[in-house]
Amino acid sequence: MTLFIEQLINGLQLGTMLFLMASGLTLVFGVMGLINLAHGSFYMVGAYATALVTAATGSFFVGLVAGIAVAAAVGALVELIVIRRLYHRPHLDQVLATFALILIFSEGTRWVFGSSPLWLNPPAMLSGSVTLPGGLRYPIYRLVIIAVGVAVAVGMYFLITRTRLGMRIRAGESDREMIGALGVNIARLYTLVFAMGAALAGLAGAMVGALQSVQVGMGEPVLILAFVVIVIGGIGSIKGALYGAILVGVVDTLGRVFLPAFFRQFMSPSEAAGVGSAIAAMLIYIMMAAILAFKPKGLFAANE
Amino acid sequence: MSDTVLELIDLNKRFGALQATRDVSLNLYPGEIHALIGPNGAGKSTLIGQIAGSLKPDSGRIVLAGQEITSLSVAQRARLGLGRSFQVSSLAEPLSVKRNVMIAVQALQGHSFRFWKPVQRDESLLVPALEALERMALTHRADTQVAELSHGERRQVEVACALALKPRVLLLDEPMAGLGPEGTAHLTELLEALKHEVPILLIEHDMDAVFRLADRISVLVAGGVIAQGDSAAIRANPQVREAYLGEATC
Amino acid sequence: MKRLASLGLGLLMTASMTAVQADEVRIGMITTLSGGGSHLGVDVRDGFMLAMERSGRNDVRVLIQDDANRPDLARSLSNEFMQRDNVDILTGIIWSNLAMAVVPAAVRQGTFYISPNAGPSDLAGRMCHENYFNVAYQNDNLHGAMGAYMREQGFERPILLAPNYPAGTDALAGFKHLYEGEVVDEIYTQMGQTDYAAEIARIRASDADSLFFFLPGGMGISFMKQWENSGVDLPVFGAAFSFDETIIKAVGSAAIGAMNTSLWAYDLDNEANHTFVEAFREAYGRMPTLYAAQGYDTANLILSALEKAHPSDQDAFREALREADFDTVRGKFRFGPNHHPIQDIHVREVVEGDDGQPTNRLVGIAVEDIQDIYHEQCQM
Amino acid sequence: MNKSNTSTLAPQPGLPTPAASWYDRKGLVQIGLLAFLLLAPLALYFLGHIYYVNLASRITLIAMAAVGLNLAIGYGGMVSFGHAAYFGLGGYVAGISAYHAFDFTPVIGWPIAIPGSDSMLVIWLAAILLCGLLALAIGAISLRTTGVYFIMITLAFAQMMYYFANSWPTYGGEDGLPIFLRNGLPWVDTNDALTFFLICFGGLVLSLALTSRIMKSRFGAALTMARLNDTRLATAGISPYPIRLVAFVISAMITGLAGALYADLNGFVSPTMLSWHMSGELMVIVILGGVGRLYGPLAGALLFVMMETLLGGMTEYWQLFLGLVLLFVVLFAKHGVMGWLAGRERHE
Repeated sequence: MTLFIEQLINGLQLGTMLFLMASGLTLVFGVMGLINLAHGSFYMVGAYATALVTAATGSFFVGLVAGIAVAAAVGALVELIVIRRLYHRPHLDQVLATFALILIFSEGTRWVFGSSPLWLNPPAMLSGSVTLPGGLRYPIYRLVIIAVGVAVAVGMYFLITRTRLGMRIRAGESDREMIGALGVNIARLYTLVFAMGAALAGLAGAMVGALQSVQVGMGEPVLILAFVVIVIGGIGSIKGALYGAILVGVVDTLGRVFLPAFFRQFMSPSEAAGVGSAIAAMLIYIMMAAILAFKPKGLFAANE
Repeated sequence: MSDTVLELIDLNKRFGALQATRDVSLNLYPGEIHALIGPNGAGKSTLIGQIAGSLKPDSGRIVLAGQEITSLSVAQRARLGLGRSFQVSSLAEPLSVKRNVMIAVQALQGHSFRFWKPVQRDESLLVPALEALERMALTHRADTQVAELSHGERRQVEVACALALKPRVLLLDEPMAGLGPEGTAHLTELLEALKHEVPILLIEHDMDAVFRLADRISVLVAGGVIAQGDSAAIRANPQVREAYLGEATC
Repeated sequence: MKRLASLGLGLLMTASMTAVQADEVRIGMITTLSGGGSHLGVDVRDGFMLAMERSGRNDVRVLIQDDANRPDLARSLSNEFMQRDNVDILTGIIWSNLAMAVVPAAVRQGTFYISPNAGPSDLAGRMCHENYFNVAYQNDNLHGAMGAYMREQGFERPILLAPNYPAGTDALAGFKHLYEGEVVDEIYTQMGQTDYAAEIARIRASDADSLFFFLPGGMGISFMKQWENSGVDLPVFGAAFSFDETIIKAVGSAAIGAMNTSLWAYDLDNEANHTFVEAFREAYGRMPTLYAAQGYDTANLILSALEKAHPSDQDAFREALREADFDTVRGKFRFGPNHHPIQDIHVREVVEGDDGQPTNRLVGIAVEDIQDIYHEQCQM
Repeated sequence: MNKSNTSTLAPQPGLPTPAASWYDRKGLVQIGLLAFLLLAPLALYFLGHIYYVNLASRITLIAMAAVGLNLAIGYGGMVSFGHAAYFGLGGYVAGISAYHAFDFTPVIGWPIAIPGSDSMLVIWLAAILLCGLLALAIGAISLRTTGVYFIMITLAFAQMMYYFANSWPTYGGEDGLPIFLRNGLPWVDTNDALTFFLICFGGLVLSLALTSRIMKSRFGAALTMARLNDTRLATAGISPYPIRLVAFVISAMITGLAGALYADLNGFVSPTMLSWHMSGELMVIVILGGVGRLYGPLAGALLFVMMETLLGGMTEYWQLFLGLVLLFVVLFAKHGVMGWLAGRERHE
């Protein structure tokens, strides 16, 4: 039972991390109608900046702030140079252009920083594990990731419902022409929203980079997962991104753990492990296909 | 009942708290033009959506020529003889006028799973399409790209597309909008002649045209039909005057 | 580094233009220089080119191309080398799946293939070929040796972890073959997985007394970092693939204490190795890795055979390769009947180095003269 | 949409529009592309450069796969991000069939024994049929969605195939499956590079002709209308869904056949053929060449593979430059290579 709860927390943690990625992606789509495959690149940029600054200053927190700032700045720059030319283009052009951006970012990073992974560890005060009520030992850093994810979710809720910027974002989601008529500087709003999405991805990359390896191409698997999340949740919906992320995180984690155990009931352990993990790998895609088959616009479709 | 072509029975449709259609019953007889009027936001578009099949009513039934069509798709209804035009043009802009009409002819002739014979040389598609255009006096525009047409011309092409289907019922959504006086006069004349072939359910803003053309008029306010009758009766109806004509005489 | 890279580049540019000298030897290197896992390819290339440069021979041309870790591209490049550039020898491939795409066809067409890294079981067994030589290892060598070592050290309940793909299942099969005992559990992860919380929880919940894992590249880095923070306290064992100098620098302190099997260590005490490590550090300004050592040995094997015969005399050249008459950085080296090495596998421990960074230290020998189990299936 | 050159050139109403003549600019570009693809390898073959013949086969097959995808994306407006599924399935049909023919074991032992085959004709038929079936199943579900959802659900299905192939050990998993002897055809030697190239070239020409013919037919008219305005189509009484589904299936069949040939060209099939990078690459080629242009995939494949080969030979950071070129094309050459070479497409 504790094992099950621990795995549930693991799923939750994976989910909150995915939410950081997915919320930016879905925001950019909701407000600007843009499919951004290069979102994973900001994740990588955030992780690299954090690793480099942490190595230079010795402080993870300084590195983290730098990582977010650099990701936001790179995001704004990319928006100004490339992305804003794509808003009125078909999705197909957006996919190709941002696919090209992935190549440019990945290979550019490798050119500058080499092929070897960089070193980045969680700060000493956040490493190790604690005992939770019920006798469960759990890594502190992962709890911190959950906390950050929850904080971002709450922050976004307030931003969107209670602030001027949020009002404009909502206006932008429901009617792109209208906010222009309201006298809002759309170009600036778009740059801001895009940079915000990039910053969130950078935050995710930095947080996760300390737990995984900081290397070229680290954003790609997360990107695909984040897309699965926003499609399941309903593209453009922050709420959908939150629920989708947690659903994907939990289903993926539990599938990986319990499917092999399930197949062991009627197969040899080696075979069960193989078949179980093969199906576990396909599980979230199966789930996504099933959800879209019944709800073609995702669970929480925002108005298109 | 026996000679109604189109019949709506107690239609209801709700969007959240908004009752967009409330107990609407209507019918259309052969040889008549039945006009549907109402102020903006009265629920006309929602009602048309339900008749054409893009929206499903929450309750109620729709019967076309004796056959219940309530749960059929847009395409199935079209095949059963429901022709319609749109308020906002729904033509394929990059294609020629001719090609837009030919699709309707193609549909009428049966299935589209013919992969080999080029449509360009297919007289059986071309001739009826040109006939439909001729009725709308648009023959000279047959090879023009739709994108180059004026608003009024597009409306006319829409009607031509609907005619090419050889429909049992025509559902025309504001066909006069955007037409100049000359165009309006021409279309009015045309509909006058057409109604003997195909009964028409006309949704229209142009009150003059409505009062001149319509055999019967239904007035829709806040989702419900508040009055029904001929021009004179509607003009005289105090409820209608108050709810509608009083504020928006044109 | 730059100099050698541009050397390779220059060679490549001129290759198609210059007329072929009668006795010039052409070597085509297809390796992974971009995309995932490119640091392995870079190391193999650098080790290989170091040996070439030190040999001072100017009648050997090395053409280098990047396969971007894609089998179809590797296959196309091998055609380019064989059909356009008329290379005598192919080498360089890092990954088993790319080797499977390139090698069987290449050797059948009469080109020699000398593997500096990948050693899939099929190429050692039923698909072995007289023109195929592997200088590195058969994929199971290191895992099997660790199985034997852990048995010998008295571990009784190991739990195993590997990605669910052929090299992963082979790794665990190789381990179990020489471990010869019951294992608590086998856990398969997804290829390219980055989060291991679920797997670590399962390991914690088991009653294992030790962990053996095979997670190459970034997967290993992620796993080790998360392992350290999990508070699970089991001794960790693995193969050198997860513990090369580049990777443990990225892992940091989390790697300290892990034991791993390797066919080479930079502190292996022999003349050739001292020379190699010195020369490599001087040329590239970084510590050589296992892959660099393999690249270096591969080049030296080829050079030693070239002393005796030209590859156009296929039988003589093949015989010269078989003799493996070169100064290996491993101390000793010979080929088995299937042209795969029979070699000692060493055990290294990750310790804190003088600069505070983790580094590998040689502990001892896990298995002497290990030979893969597939040679019995090989009919040449 | 563009308001160029249509009405002034239009013939009298009532008369059929003459087919685009081969000697106008577009026709010349198309003939030129095909001729280059055919004649360059022929010449090089007789000069003894086998490599370039194989390179031409590669270009041809990738172009053919993209012709299939173009039918879905360009003509049908269905932006599939999962066509690698069919490309890879076609490849695996060739690989698995050859594997069993080599081993003399049945592909399926139960309920009826199906033996392997090393005949290309059998393999092509099987690849086309199986890809059609797969596309029928995937399309039936995916076409319920639109827009980004469609892009992502097709990706999801391709990912399922990818992970399945990656972890299913029987046919090599991630290591892939070698084809030792290239599959054969009666009377010709498929191992000869030129013969094989000519087979591929024939496949490409056939798929181009098929696409062109289909798009001029009633079905093509309906598909075009489904892309441009599906409300119009439905209002006319034709359901867009079955039209799209059939087009999707045909598209997958063409891509699948290209995949089967591609596996034979490489003598190898692996899950990389099913990966999302492959889907992306095919999409890139379609867009690069010009979406919805008949010869766009050919132009795109020529440019893409040549860039890959040339840049790859020059620098290990070639993907960076590839990215820059792609970005440039999207931003500044909106209608792709064909739009640039042959002018904009016009509808009659």
